[in-house]
Amino acid sequence: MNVQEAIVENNTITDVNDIKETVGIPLVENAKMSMRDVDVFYGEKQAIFGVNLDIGVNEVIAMIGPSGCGKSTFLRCLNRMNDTIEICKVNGQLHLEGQNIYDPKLDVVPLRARVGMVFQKPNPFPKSIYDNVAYGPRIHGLAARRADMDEIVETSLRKAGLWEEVKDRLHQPGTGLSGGQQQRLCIARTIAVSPEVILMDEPCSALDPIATAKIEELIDELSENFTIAIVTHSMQQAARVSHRTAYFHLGKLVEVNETEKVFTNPDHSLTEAYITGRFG
Amino acid sequence: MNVQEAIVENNTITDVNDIKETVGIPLVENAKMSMRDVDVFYGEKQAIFGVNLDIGVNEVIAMIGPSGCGKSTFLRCLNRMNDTIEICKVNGQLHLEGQNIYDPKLDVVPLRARVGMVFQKPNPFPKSIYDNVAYGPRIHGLAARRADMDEIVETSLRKAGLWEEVKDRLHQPGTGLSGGQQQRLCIARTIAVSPEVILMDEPCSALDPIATAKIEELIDELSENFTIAIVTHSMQQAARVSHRTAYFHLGKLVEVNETEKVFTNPDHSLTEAYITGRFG
Amino acid sequence: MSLSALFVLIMLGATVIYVLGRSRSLVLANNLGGIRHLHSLPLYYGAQAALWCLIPCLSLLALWVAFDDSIIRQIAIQYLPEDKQNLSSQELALLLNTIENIAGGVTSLQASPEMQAIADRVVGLRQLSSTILSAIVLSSLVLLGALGWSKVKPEYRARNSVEKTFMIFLLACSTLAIFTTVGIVFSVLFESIRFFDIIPLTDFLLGTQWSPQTAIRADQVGSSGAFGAIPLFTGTMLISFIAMVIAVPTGLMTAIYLSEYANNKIRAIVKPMLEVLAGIPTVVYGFFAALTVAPMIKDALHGLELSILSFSIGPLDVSGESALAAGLVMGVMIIPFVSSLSDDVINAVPQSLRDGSYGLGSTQSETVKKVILPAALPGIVGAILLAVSRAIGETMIVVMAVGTAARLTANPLESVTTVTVQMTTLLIGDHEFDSAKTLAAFALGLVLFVITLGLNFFALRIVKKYREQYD
Amino acid sequence: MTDKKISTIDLVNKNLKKRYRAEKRFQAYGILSICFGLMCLVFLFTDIISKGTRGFFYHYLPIEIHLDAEILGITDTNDINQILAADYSTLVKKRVYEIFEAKKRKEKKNARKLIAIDATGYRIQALLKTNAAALLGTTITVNALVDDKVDFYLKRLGEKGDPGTEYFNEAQLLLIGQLLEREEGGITKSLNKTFFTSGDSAQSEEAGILSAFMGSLYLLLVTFCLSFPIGIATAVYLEEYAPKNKWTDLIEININNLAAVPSIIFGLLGLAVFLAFFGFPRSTPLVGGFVLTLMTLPTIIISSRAAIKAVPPSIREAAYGIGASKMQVTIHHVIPLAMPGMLTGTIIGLAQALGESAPLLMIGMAAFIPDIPTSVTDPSTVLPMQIFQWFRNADAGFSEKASAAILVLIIFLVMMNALAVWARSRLERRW
Amino acid sequence: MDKLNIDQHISQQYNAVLDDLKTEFLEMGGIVEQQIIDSVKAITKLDTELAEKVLSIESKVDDREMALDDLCVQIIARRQPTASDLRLVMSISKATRDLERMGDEAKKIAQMAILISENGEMLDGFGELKNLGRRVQQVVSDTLTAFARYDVNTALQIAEEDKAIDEEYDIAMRVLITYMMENPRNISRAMNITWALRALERIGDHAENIAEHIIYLVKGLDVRHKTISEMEEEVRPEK
Amino acid sequence: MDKLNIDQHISQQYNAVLDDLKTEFLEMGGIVEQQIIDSVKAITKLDTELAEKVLSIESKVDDREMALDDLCVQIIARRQPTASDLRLVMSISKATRDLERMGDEAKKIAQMAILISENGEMLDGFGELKNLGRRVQQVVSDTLTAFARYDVNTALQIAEEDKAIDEEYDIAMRVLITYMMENPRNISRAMNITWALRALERIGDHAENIAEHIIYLVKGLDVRHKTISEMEEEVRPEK
Ligand SMILES: Nc1ncnc2c1ncn2[C@@H]1O[C@H](COP(=O)(O)OP(=O)(O)OP(=O)(O)O)[C@@H](O)[C@H]1O
Ligand SMILES: Nc1ncnc2c1ncn2[C@@H]1O[C@H](COP(=O)(O)OP(=O)(O)OP(=O)(O)O)[C@@H](O)[C@H]1O
Ligand SMILES: [Mg+2]
Ligand SMILES: [Mg+2]
Ligand SMILES: O=P([O-])([O-])[O-]
Repeated sequence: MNVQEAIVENNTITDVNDIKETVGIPLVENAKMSMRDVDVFYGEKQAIFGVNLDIGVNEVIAMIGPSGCGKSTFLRCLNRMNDTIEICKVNGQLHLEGQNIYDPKLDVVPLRARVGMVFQKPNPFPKSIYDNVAYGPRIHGLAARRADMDEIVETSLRKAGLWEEVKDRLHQPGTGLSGGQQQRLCIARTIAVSPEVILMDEPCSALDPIATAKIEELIDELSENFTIAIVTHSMQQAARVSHRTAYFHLGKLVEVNETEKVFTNPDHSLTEAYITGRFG
Repeated sequence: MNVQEAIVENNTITDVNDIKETVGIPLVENAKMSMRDVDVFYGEKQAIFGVNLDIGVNEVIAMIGPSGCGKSTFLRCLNRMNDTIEICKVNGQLHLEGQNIYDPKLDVVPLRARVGMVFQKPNPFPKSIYDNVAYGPRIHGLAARRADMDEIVETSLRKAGLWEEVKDRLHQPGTGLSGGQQQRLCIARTIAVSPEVILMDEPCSALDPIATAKIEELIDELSENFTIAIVTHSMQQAARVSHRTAYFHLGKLVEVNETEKVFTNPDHSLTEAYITGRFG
Repeated sequence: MSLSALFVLIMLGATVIYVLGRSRSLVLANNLGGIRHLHSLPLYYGAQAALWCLIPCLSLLALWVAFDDSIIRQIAIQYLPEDKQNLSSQELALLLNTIENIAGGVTSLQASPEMQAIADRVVGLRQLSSTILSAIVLSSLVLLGALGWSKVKPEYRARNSVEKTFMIFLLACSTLAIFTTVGIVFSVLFESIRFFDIIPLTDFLLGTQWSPQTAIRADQVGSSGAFGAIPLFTGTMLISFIAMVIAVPTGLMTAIYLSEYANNKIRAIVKPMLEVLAGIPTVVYGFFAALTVAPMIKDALHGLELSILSFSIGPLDVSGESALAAGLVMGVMIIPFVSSLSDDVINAVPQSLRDGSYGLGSTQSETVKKVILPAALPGIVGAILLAVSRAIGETMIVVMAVGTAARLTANPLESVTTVTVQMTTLLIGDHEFDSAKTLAAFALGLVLFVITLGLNFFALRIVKKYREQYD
Repeated sequence: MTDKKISTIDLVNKNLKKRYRAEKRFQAYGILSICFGLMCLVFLFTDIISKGTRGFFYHYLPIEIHLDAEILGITDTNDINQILAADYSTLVKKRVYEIFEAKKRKEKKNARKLIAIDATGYRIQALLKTNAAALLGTTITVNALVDDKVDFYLKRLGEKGDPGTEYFNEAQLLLIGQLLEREEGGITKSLNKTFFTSGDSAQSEEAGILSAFMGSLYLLLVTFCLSFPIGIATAVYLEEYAPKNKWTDLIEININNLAAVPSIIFGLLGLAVFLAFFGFPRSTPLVGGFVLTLMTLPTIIISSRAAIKAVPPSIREAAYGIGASKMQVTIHHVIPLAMPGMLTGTIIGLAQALGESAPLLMIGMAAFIPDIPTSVTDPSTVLPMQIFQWFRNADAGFSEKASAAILVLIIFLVMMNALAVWARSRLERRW
Repeated sequence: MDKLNIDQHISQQYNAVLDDLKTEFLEMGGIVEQQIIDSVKAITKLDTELAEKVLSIESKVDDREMALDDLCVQIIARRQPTASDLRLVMSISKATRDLERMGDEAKKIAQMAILISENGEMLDGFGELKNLGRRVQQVVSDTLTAFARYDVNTALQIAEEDKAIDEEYDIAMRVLITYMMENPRNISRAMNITWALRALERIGDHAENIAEHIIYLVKGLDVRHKTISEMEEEVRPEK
Repeated sequence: MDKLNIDQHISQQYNAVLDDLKTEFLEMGGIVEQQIIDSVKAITKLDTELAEKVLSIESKVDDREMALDDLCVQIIARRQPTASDLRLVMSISKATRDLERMGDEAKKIAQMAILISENGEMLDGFGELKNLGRRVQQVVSDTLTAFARYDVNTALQIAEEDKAIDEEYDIAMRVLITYMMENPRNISRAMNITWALRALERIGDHAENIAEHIIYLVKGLDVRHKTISEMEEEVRPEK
């Protein structure tokens, strides 16, 4: 008998259709965002099936799962970035501090100011470093005077751990930075509008290990002030940075648990199979 | 005192300029390829400094190191792919079974048939799966008749562990496969000309963990018949697949050792710092 | 044998040699135990053998055709009587032409017997030449083919030599662009220099009077009028300006709307429809401008009293060949240049930048104005500069819709003339290559060339400087 | 931190209205622009079509005419020279006078002005050329062409301001009126076949586009055969082979620059190089093709280069990695993958060449050439040139022909594009 | 991914290496078990030859221990095991130590056997020694089987059995002390038996440790320093 | 990357967590050390109160052991440590067990102290116990310092010292057996002292184990089951 078999003896769900409910602790008290019965469709095709999840205040939650399981789709629901895809349709209750995100009357512009996003590939605007960071505050009219803007830019860059590296060349193009610095610039840009939640979709997949380590370090620091949801393909990364880990499988949320628990003793056999590299 | 400090007490080389010689076991008996005093220049800029390295028969050697340290450059010397970059100049002795690769009289075409290459992003030709695999044998005239070609295609796909998945759709485009399948197709295409050495430059960096695991498994199997040199950014991957690991740093080959040794007790403090995530 | 027949024969011969070379290599391969024992694929052996005879034969043919006429002419001159051999070169040319005509069988000419005799001998020479050519070419075809075939050996590096030939062919093609530029420069330069010998450069560039047709100063030798080019350039600029005023905002906004706002269906319909505007020949636009737009403008505006506040400038005087009509139509023609090129560059702006902007909570127009346009700016500037040089160089619209009266004015309702109009009017039908009038066209051509060169140089610099900022 | 957050959102909300108004305005500009462009297109096309279709038709007056050998002066029906030189106009004139019952000099003159005498004569000549022996001496019915002014007038009957009336005097208008009222054998309007089957002519009634059409065809053929291979070869050399040095920079700058050189300057080049220096025959599609080749090459080269650049380097690397040689990589992978883009460039270039006229003016393709060319070395004209010529002709009939020729040209263009788009879609592959 | 092949890693090599690890561990267990059987036999039958054999095997066990530890470190460094894989590696890394200590104790028993047999004569207390030896042998054998089968229930029984062994040891000790008091001249030899008894008791303790590792491995629960009832509660919460 | 900042991970949290691990380990070491000191004092001074204190602390040590083990597993699962980091984690994971066992032995000594004091009277052999106690205390303290400082030289000395302790233990045992033969009535109490001596010896052994882990941690060499001279040779090959 294999150790796996021994472990799954009482837990024989291996067919994803049998997954009825998320195991572990999907719901928390003191939730910043809470999602209930979320379904997402691309045209006819359903990509997310009845997901229930809370994200706590100042928590880092990692989402992992095989390719195409719907991690990005779910993440992009949280600030309605899915609106840009025409055929995408979202059902269910998604709340940010009690306010329904998908309320048709709700305006996405302030929503996205509250729930910022960082993307897979660093995408600084082809402007100066300063202007990159100042872009958000400028469009939202957050700084009345030049001095205010300077301050916002500096604090944002500081929080993103980039200030020391760029303070002497704020007016050089942001695209001239290295990949890792660019990604930190994008994070600074997001922080600059002081969002409450930051969504990150595989923020390190385009970076080398050293730059990745720096971003991970940054996520750690940011979690003091921000709520962070991060999608990652690297299980090791999820293990390193997150407080809780959510495992998606074919559009369903199979398990959410404390990260330590997920990586040492997950509750669901599918999670176990994925993180130990037993899929195939 | 830190454990690191204790360890490096007698080994105080932290400045890369002091690196004179590769530590560990860069040279082996029974070498398939052997490189001596290899320098590579991009125009004025030197990218590789006096590298000495042997690659043994049917060995998997992994090359790791920080971004820009010259891993790819060195790898691409081994089948003269660097010829396509005009400003690139290679000095030193590079031998494949005693034959000088950089002999000006040597024809690169048969060389590249002997030393095949697999790239970072899966790059199947926009042709059918069959034609993708058959392309190499065709240009090298390896199959006299159609039946021979069929056989080559089948065995190559089998060796690449792709046959079962594609045997019913050999004449559909190779670009319609998933990322991981595409990469295995590229490997099959390389195997089809029955090279002796396969070079892989970050072959899994565009793939998800499951596809990556399959490629790693494949590398394992291939190492029975082929000599493999693999560049990877993932230290874990290097740890998993390779027999020996070479650590490059700013163009110098700092350490080559049995993989087990490198990842549990490397000889050089720079290697130690890199693999334990202490750079910054 | 006629030239074309010879050509076809050479081609056939080369094909045969290709097949022979290829099969020989296959036979060799079979003896050795497989193609892999050959240095190259059979295909290359065939190609190599074929090239071996094809290239010399074709060059021989080309050289022969290029030189046999002049050689025969020289010989024909030898046949002429002594006195006629010493004629001036022009008269000699005339005489030779006559002989040619007789030889060619133009019966209407009354040929003197001696001329007839010479003509007969020329005809004889021609036949001889053609026979010799055929003989030489065919024999060398066979010989070289055999040589090429015999070179087919397993260790022969056929692929390498075929590839070398291929590369030389490519290289030769690529130099054509340089020759063209050199050709352009030289074809206008000498005439321009001759022109500037007659009319000083400063007069040409700074003069405000342009009337090449009428003689103003009768005492001036070889010239018939005034050659101050300024009115032409202001006219060109006026029309180009009107065109750009129409085209740039329309084109740009169209591009933005199509790529950022419109859904795919609308885009799929509207874009090609607008591109039709670019495909319509300029004569058509000229026709349209002259016959439809100009009368319309005249009807609509003529006599209209334009009053600004209480200040009236009196009834408008609209010329039938107003700059406005040409400018408008040219503007419409240029819209798709601006829109399509801008659309391409806007589409090339990576989606990730848009995502980045939306992710921060910006509206669509903010994203366009603050992120996409700046990112696409170099491309857009390039597109606009291309459109400008297109407008400056445009000929047919203005030739058809604009007058020839050179006038220094900024009023779009008056008639003006442009550089290109003057060039065509000066050159058409008049082949007197020495008059200042004709030469002036070349001088205008030169200046136009220099201006567009400058513009494009500028555009290239801009595009180069800002290219790859994103990515 | 918390009160700062609150103020952030408040600030965002405060500015929202203003931002949305700007958004609306911006969109409106876009829609307006598109509407303007489309309006222009619609206007242009309705104008061209409304004018052009008229040119395809003509008014005819069917007349019975007795082919009198005597008047014609034909004695031997087998002598082609006699038939060609026969006096058809007298025959036609006579019959016309009879029809209009013109007796007096003035009446005769009025009547003569209403029918295109010479053109009708050519029609009879054409009939006789085929079967002189049988027809001579019989009475046949011929569709006599009305005069082009009459045609102009008739086509615009009922329009505001009665355009065309100014060409005629009272008597003539009366005669036209009579003709129109005739029950049988009155004026008919039908397709103008001559327009498609004959070359240019000094008489607008007889002028056709065939020679220009054939000229354009030959010109395109020459241009395509030269520019396509040379363009691709150049692009391939520059992208795949050329070392990046001063020399290739020079070539690159040259090509980019040539793309924007005014076409008329290419005309000057053709004039100076091909005609004056090499002494090629004037007005031939061959020389025209040379000039247009030079002109379209940059377009083809630039788009081909873009297409080659768009071929992912990974494909090349893959092929090199297996041991393909440079030529194999180029021929097996790069060119096939870049072919759609190359074709696009070629389509655009050839369309430009088809519509181009300015440089051809310079090499004499504007000359009056009624003969239909049969090879690339025959003097000929091309469609746009023909349009330009007719446009410049003061004769009212010509401008109508010009419109019709424009329609033909545009149809030609559209068909060519459709062909190329079809070819391209067959070649297009995704990677 | 239609059908989940849940019991195999994608990497065959990883499978092989984990399998190796387990096999090596069980083999080492086998050697130690034999050592224990032999040493108990040696001391009860005063068979010095057997005792010598036990001693000679000792270094083999030590080598195995080092090899297994090395393997564990390598697996962690090269494979980054998580969840059950990680627990397997960690359990084995710890249980190896227990096996090695069992081997040590067996060695001690063998040494005592030699010492006693040198003195030549049978003593009282051998009955207890035999009994305890049998029980301990049984518990060691059960432990290894439970590990091989990842059998949590047996593991719990082993923990209970160890308590019983401890009690039996106490009784044996008391008997022995009484004997010593009665035969002070034989104290020195009796002490040897004491040490042997003590060694057997330690072997039982180590078996219990391994049983705890089995529970950790299978259930992910750390039940060390818990009473049996606490253990049962944690392992089978539903009951 | 001009200047290598070799002693810090990029991840501050990783640094912190490794630091935590070491600190926790040393703290646990401190507690155990105190236990040992107290228990030796209790048995030599027959101070039952102190002995009770030692017993009461035992569960704290157990908890620490479990916490440390959990931390090690978590670090391996979440941080994938390699090289020196991995060796640190693995050494601590193993050394923790030794500390816990030391604590157990201290507990035993304390229990003996209580038993002996219940019987009320001082015995011979206490001198040996005192001596051994002192030495063992010293060796434990040295071990912890060596660990804190990653001091290989001290680690080697500890290994040597343990051999000396073993010899002293043997002598003490012989003295004790002689005593028992002479005073059979006191056997039961003497046995208690035997156990205490035995416990001290075991503590010394565990200290040596920890010293071996220090060598493994710093040098990456596994020196278990080696003689001192072999060890020295491996660790300082140049000498
Ligand atoms: N724009 C789209 N239109 C249609 N289907 C889509 C679209 N985007 C995603 N999908 C489908 O939705 C499912 C979930 O996709 P999603 O991108 O969320 O996966 P993911 O977990 O982020 O995968 P990956 O790890 O590869 O990024 C997939 O089956 C995918 O094919
Ligand atoms: N084509 C090139 N021209 C000039 N310099 C180059 C070129 N390619 C690489 N280099 C330089 O050579 C050095 C080594 O580059 P190389 O690509 O080999 O690094 P690498 O180790 O593969 O890095 P990565 O992990 O980012 O792939 C770098 O400093 C790089 O900037
Ligand atoms: Mg995704
Ligand atoms: Mg690289
Ligand atoms: O090794 P132990 O002291 O636990 O028997």
